[in-house]
Amino acid sequence: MTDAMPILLMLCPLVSAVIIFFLREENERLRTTINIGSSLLKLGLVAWTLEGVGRGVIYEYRLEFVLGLYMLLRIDALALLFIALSSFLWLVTTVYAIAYFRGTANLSRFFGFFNLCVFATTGIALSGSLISFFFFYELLTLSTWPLVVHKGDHESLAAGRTYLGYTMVGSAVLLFAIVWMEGTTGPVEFVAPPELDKLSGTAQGAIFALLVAGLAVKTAIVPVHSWLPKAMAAPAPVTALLHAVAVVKAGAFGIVRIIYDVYGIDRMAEHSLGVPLAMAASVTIIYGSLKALQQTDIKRMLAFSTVSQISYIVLGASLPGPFATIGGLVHLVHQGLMKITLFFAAGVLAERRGVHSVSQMAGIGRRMPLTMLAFSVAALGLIGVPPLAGFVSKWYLGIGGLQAGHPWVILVLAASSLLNAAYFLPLIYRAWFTEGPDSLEQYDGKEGPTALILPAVVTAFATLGVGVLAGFAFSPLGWASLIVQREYIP
Amino acid sequence: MSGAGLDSATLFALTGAILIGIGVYGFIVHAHLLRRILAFNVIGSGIFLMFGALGFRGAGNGTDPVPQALIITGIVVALSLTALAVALLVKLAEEEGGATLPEEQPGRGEAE
Amino acid sequence: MTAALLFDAGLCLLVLVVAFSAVAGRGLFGAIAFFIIYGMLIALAWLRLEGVDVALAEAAIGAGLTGMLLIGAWSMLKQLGVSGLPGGPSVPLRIAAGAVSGLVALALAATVLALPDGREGLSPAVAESLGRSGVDNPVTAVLLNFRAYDTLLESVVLLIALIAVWSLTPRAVWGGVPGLAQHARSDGVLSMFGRLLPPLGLVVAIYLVWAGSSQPGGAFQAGTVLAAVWLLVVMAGLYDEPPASSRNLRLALVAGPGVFLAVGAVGAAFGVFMGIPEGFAKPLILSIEFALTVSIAVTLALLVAGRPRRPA
Amino acid sequence: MTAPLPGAFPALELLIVLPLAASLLAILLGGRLAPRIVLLLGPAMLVVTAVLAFQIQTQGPVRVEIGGWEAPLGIALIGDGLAGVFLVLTAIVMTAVGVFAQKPFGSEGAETTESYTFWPLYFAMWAALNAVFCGGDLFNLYVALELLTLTAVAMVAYGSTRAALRYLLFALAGSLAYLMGIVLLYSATGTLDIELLARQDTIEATRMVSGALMTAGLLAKTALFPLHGWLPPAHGSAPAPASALLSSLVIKASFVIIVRIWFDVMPDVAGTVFVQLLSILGAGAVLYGSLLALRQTRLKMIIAYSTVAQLGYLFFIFPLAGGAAAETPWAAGAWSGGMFHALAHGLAKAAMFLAAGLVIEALGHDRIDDIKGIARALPLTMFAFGLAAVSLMGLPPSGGFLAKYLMLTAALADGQIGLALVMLAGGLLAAAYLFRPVNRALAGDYVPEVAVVTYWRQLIPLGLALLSVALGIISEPPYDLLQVGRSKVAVEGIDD
Amino acid sequence: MIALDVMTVLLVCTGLVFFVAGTAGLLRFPDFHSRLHALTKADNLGLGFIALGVAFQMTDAWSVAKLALVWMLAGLAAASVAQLVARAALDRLPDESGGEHKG
Repeated sequence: MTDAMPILLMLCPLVSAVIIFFLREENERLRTTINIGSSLLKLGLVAWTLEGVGRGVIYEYRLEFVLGLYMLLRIDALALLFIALSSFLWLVTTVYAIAYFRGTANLSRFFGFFNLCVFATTGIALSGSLISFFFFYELLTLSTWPLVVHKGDHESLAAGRTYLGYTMVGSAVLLFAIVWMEGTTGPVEFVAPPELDKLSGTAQGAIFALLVAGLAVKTAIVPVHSWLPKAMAAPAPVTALLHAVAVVKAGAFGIVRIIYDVYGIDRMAEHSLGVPLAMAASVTIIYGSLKALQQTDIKRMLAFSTVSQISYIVLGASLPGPFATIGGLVHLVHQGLMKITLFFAAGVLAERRGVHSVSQMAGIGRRMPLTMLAFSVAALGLIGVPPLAGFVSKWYLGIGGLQAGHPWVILVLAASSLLNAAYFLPLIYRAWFTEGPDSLEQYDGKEGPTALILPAVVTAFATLGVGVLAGFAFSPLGWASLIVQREYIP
Repeated sequence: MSGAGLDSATLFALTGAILIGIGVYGFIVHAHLLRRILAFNVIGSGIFLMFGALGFRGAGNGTDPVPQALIITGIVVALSLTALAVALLVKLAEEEGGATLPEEQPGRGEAE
Repeated sequence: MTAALLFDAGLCLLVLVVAFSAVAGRGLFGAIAFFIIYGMLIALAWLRLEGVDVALAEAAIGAGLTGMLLIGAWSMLKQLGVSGLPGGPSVPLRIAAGAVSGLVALALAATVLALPDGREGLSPAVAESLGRSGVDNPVTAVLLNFRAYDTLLESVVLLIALIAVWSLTPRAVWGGVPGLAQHARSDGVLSMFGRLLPPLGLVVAIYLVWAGSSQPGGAFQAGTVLAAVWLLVVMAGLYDEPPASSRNLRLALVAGPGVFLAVGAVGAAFGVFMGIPEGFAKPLILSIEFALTVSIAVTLALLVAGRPRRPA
Repeated sequence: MTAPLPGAFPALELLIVLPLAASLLAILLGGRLAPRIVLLLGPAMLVVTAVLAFQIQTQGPVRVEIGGWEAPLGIALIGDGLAGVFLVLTAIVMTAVGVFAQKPFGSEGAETTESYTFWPLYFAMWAALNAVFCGGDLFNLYVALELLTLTAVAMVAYGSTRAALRYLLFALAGSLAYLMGIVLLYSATGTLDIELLARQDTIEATRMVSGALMTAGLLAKTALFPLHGWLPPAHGSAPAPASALLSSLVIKASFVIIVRIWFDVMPDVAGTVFVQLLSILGAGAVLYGSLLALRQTRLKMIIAYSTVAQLGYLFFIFPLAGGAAAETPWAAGAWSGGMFHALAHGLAKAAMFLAAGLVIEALGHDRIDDIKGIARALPLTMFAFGLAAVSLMGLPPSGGFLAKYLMLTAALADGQIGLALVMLAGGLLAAAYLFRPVNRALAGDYVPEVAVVTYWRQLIPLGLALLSVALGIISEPPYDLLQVGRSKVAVEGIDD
Repeated sequence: MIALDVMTVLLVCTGLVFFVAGTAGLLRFPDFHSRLHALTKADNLGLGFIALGVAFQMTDAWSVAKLALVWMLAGLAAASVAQLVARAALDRLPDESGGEHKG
């Protein structure tokens, strides 16, 4: 049973993707059932493995390709954290997407690639060796590109082109680094760190820099982040799942893997590789928030805020010490929940009320109470207002920074929280406490189909729940500390 | 000259080498395709002459039969290629009224 | 002995002069004429090298048919007005080409001279297995038994060359009669010549095939003679070429390679691909040779005639 | 006769006899029935190739002494791993293209030039390819190569006479150089059989000159960088099924002969200078081909220039072969990587040309600026094109990626950073010039009106593209087959 | 045996003389038809003599017969070709021959 589980987890999205690809456009009902069914099944499997990994069971599967190249799928605690998040959000986004796209063209193609992309994300989480990680990392690019250009109009094609341009170069750099390392140390597995001592100090540093540079593209760290705001041209469900959860998190997850499972904490400290990374992350945090401040279009603002939020994870991972790591890992989940709520809400506003820019938000609270409630909860969470999720991760990151002997981290966190407040609060204020123009009246009274509103509300509750119930063992925080505990005291 | 001294076999082999040189000169110099095809045939017969001459074993016992067989095969293959080249050249002349291959943009003919 | 060497030297010099004027000559038709003479001289050289089979092949196919192909092409190009180029190649190009070709010739000559002498090649091996090959002429033994696979592929090459030439036919004329219309006077010299030679040609061809097993000769040389006879008959206006779509023409084309392949396949079934059992090697080889001769004759004749041009 | 044991079953000989017989039959039957032969021959050949692969895998390299005459006198056919893998590739691509070509070269109505002459050429090309891949005698390879050139030139002539003539001229020059090499080699060593030649280690100078001549000739036929002038117009203007065969199989034939020469016949003669020259030309091909592909306006010209580029990769096996030192066994994969690249490229390129053929059938042209929205009209075809593009770019999970990975590891383990960078750059450039048409095909929101393209014909390129991707996943069997009878030089490296 | 060799040398020499005469005719004669005349007549006779000369060297009768066949064929071919070339020349060079001969 222990080696069947990874295969089952992988097959869920793959099988549904293949079936949906060959479905006719018309049989809407069949497609929806497959979509929902497979995501529920996967969520169940994740729960099952959650309990298993908790007990210390190791699930592993090895597919031998050819001399020196094999695929290793391994479920460890870190993988499960990412899978749990992605499966839950996949279910929610599927519901949202089905409602959002009701009646539009070539949906078989969309949902086919949608499931393929989830398959790639699962692969990234489960991969037990560096080359398997690269395998799915590339597959993710290929499966997300058709989603970005789904609408086929000029902006989304331009967005697709830049997205490809950045990611292709990034993957070339990543492949070069991986092969350079594996050229001397042989295939690299996460469970047994490779004998990096064969490589000279500078070579190790150079490889680390290249690896991080390759992953930085998807993590949207400053110099290589501009594809993310441009990719907002894609339809809402795409931006929600992919750019708030799958694509961006894959990069961050990769960096975490490299730091903890390839190099290891002590080698990082010995070659002081962590500091430059932390600096880059901090710069991104500040820069992202500043840019978000200047935006008028809601979705671009959210995109820039994603750019800065993801770097929290990188910051957490790059600082030595357990607390920072816990902060980084837990933020991986929290940021996902919060950001997806914001994107859902923004999508509903744009779809139902044609609200795109910040100025149009006036008085929207009265007309779209539930959506705006979810939006506000998530926004406050991002700012770091207790007891929401954002506060928990920022709190741990702060302590971690102190513990690692880098007090300036506190400054960065504080500054970014202030900036978050600076661009979110006026939005919330305008939505709830100002009188909107009467032009909004002619929309029919109802806020929108429940299937469109419900996802945002559910994820908002999750943000609240995760923050409040942080103490539980199976909460993201609990799970993150379990990971760190296994990491530091093997 | 070192090697086999100047017996007739070596003489013919050297003639073959010079023929190849002449043929290559013709193949490069001329733009008119019919002359290049002619040069191609000169080179071919030069190569075969050299092949046969190198297989010549003294006046009495003739040339090594394996090269002879290969040369006969080679001559027939050369004829087939020449026939196709000539047919293509005539068709090119009929289509485009030219018998040379100026190095301009590749053919604009659409497929099918 | 020096007299023979002197003759060879004279012959070689003549060959080189004729070759050079064929390649670098002024007019195109002159070049082709020189090329045909060059072919004859090369055949003479082969006689000096005692390669009689090759001499026959070179004279018949190398000089004869290739010459006819070139003359045919020249006449068609002349009608289209593209038979000559105004300016000759520029001087720097000539010098460069001269240098390159000189270099090539020198390198090859040096390599030839560097070869160790006293090389036996494969003649002892051929002599030793000649007895089991079913024929006495070593060249025919190599062609049709030891390296029969080469000859099979080569006969397919010839056939496919014809199909390739036919593939250039414009769609409107497909299935038509190959070559240009011949208009010779029915009572003229050519038609008399055309009536007189064919029987003799037929006898010579059959003799060549039959003798091929013991003396120089063989399918290819005989096929060429038959093709020449057929071309003469057509040019004399006595018969016209069969349309490309006629059934028995296709049968004749496929006969040679077909029989050859059949023998090979039967051999493969008994474990030795292309294996010719020693028991009845001679009759088998002869039957292959006769079939090949027919096919080669028809293919060569149609190759020289060119693609179908006139509706059937 | 009881079903012969796989051991005794003359698989290799059948692979030569069957297509030749089919070619003769096609000439006999005429344009109306000839296209139907492929429906019988295709499956039969696939079965025979499978049996051969099984024989090679279980009993080691198959050696057939033709006519019962052993090596120096007779001709031998070598059925080792390399031959087996390429024979399988040929069978698959040939069958797919044969079924695809039923329509353009079909026989409904009266017999036309194309419907009659295409099929003998097609089967003869198949026989020639099989003869080259398993040929064991250098002169025999020459005759098979000429048969291949004849059929290839004739198929290009369907599209453009000028391109066919330019191709023929390059091929003529190439075959003369190759013939000259054979003459010198035979005169020096007294044999033309690859296995016997491998045992020769004397007369180094002559063998080097003849090796150089043969390689120069074969490079012209493989269209490696400086000698590639004929390929784009020829593959670009030939009809789609023909260009698919040309790009994926025909140029690989002369490449396999080069591999046989430098890995079996005379590995000790190849100096480092020669090996470096090949790698430089290969790198030039990758960069030059890709840059030119970026500037093309027609879909088939992009694919043709992409062939010029992808060919460069194949020649990286010469500098990279070897590196099998004890402590880095995984770095010895360059030779197999190169062969995998040839296979993946063959399948992907055939899929791409067939897809382009369908686009031409649907729209009447393949100008990239005007194929807006074709992805909606022919979803399956463009999906096949995209999948094939993934394999060409060397992105996981495709066969192309596996090949690139093996070669990259060998390059970095061997310290040849330059080659590694060229390979990566080639992958990126391939992404650039291949996503351009895919982008254009997805653009626009209307569905262009197109001539009807039957559904099952769109499945052919899709099947080939899926195979090319599957090569990266189910890569165990082809890899093991490839190792059978592989020359030890492939693992220890050429430059002595 | 010497007599046979002497006969051969003599005959071959006369043959050569005729060839030289033919070639001189080719180079010296003014117009097309006379050159053609010289060539066919002289060369054919020369060939006959040489064939006769060589016949003396032959050992068996078959070879002599083959030589005779060769000479006869060459003569036939030369005659026919001369006719055709002359007739073709008439159409292209009307001024030289004066009268209008229908081909």
